[in-house]
Amino acid sequence: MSGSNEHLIENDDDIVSEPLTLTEACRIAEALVFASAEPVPESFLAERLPLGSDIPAIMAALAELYAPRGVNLIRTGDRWAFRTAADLSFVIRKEEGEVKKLSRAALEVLAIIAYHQPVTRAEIEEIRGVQTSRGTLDVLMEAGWVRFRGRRRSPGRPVTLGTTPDFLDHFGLEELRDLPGLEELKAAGLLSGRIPSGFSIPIPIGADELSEEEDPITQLDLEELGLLAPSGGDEE
Amino acid sequence: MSGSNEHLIENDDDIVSEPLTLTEACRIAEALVFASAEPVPESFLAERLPLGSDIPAIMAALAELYAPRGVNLIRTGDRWAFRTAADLSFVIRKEEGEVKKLSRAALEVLAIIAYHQPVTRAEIEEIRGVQTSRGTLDVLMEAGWVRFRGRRRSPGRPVTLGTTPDFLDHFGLEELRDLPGLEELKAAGLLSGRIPSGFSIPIPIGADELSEEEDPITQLDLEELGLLAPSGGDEE
Amino acid sequence: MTTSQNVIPMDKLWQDVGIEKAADDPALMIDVAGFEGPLDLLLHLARSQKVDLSRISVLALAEQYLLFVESARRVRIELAADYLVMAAWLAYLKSRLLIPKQAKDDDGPSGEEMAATLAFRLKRLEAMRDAASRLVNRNRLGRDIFSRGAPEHIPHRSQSAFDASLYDLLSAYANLRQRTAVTQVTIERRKVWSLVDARELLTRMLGEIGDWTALQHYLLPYLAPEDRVTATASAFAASLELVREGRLEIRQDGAFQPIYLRKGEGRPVVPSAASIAEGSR
Repeated sequence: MSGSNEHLIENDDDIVSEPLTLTEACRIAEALVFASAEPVPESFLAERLPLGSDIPAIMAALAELYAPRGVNLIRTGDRWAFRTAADLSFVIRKEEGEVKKLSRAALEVLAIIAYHQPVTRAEIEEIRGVQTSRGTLDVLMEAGWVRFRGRRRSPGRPVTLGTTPDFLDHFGLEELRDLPGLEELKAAGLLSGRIPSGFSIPIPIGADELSEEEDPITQLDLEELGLLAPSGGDEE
Repeated sequence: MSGSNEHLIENDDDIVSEPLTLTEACRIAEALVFASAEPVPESFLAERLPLGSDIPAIMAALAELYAPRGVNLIRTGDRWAFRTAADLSFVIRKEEGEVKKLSRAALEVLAIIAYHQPVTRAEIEEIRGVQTSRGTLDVLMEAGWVRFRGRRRSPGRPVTLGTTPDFLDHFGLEELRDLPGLEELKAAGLLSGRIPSGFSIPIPIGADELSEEEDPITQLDLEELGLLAPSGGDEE
Repeated sequence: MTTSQNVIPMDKLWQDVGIEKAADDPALMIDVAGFEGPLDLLLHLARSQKVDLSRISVLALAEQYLLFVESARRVRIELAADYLVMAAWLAYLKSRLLIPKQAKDDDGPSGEEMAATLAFRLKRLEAMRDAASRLVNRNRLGRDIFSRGAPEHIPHRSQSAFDASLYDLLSAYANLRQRTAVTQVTIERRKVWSLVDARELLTRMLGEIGDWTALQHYLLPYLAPEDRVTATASAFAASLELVREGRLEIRQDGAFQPIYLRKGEGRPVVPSAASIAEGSR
């Protein structure tokens, strides 16, 4: 393959003393198309490749190389891009949707639940100073990070919230006590040094045991609270 | 070609009976990894490839195939990613500095965390001989290179720090063992908190005077060393 | 303790520097800002000895450092307490190196051992620095090597359709708590020696001194006269705290005699009934 291809570049100004082989030119074009966020016009490739490179020949060689592979080099107009081979599009399950970022509010509520558990909804609102929308908790439940722990033995028997094992798993924690404390948050620059002297950060109470002030939550409780649809009907 | 692929999509039980060729498995793995900007965990590939696929063999075959190309398949931790070849840096290099510039202190702290992990903040400060200024760890965590790992089982249970998978990815390391010079440093005892036995230094002189090879340090020397700025008075 | 009469408060001095002082003084500036603490400065000085760190003359190094601190003091530059403590430690080290070797009846490390510790720490710091520069010069993602510019999907490990890192979580929490905390904090003018500072510095210094030492003796000469009182007070208060935790032992032979300190056995004096009895052994 070498003989005919070696003279792809007639470098006028001798920048490249050794002419690029087709293989080298292909490598460059390949990397450029790969790294680009947009399909790459041939004119752009011409700019980056040595003067006189035969772009169509290079791209044709590359496209041929990729044709049987799981990823193909395709051309739309005069632009080039890599795309998953059409017959494999099923592996890229589109329906999964994108991973959603948690909203600021959800992050705050999650953090409060993690540090202050067992914690009731009213307590969360007290700490945040704003009302928490129903949707925020729903999102955290849906993510599988937050669960109902039990009911507080206090007037109204409010439901207490806590984190799940999946929470620990997702955030790479072995146990809840691995959450950094006040000094460590300060040292990491997350809390400023200018905090009032009474300021404290609680040590979360392990998720498994209920605290003394908690009763276990029952199926009935959940139904009563409207958190579970009454059993009986077949759900889809 | 299409005939053999049709079964992929259908019921799982069929796949097992008709094992995929290595080539087909390669195509799928290739498509999955190529389609992603983030490194893809092996566990994810295992989910998507037919049961019983020999993932290490598949990835090894692919990596070999791509090794000479402009885009390489690389491993980082237990994840795989396609990346442009390092030797093509000069063509693709982007103008806008996308890489975060680290302060000298932050860089030093990052190296200490990488080489000594799991390491506590107190240990970092012991090594550097100075308190870590606020914001240093913050920057490293925000960049996604450093994380809280857990707690040391020692009095006070201090939080330990370590690097993240993204750290490996960013610095092009397959695993922590590939940290430059790690083995030598370990062998020299420089990664431990204790002075290695046998590490001693001669005490050359027993007197207050300098040895013959030394000159007393002068004001001029200090200026030369950059410890003293020469006077001039131009500064405000 | 001598009290010099002609002491001008630090503040005033600083203000004056720019105006009239510039004329008569050579107005030297010490650029401590370029250094990451005393160990960094020592490493810099050590490099100027142009020898391998394991063959370095610790004594000469100590001399250079002390000289540096002296020059700083001469031009009335306020050095961070870290630098002063290192100076005190080096002065102590120097005295240990210079006195004739005693019979091996004291339990502290010898001057030689202390010197070796210092050389080790310098070497370790230098090694980390080299490692850092090797690391940063690797082919880095986003600078030298690049990922797919137009990704077609994001693989996610498991069920969770949501993404958040521990850092996101912690910073959200810290921000929230900070925001809602009652912030009517009056910021105190920073003293040179807070209790926390003193504690930190004492711990660091005593880590390497096993013997009874009158730290004040080594430390005070490096402090500006007007700082001596606060330094003494803070260091004393901090040392009491450390004694309670078992990290320090303290001795005074009589009223107004020097206070000697040494590293404790490490057994905290737990304020429980059982250990109170045992604590006074």
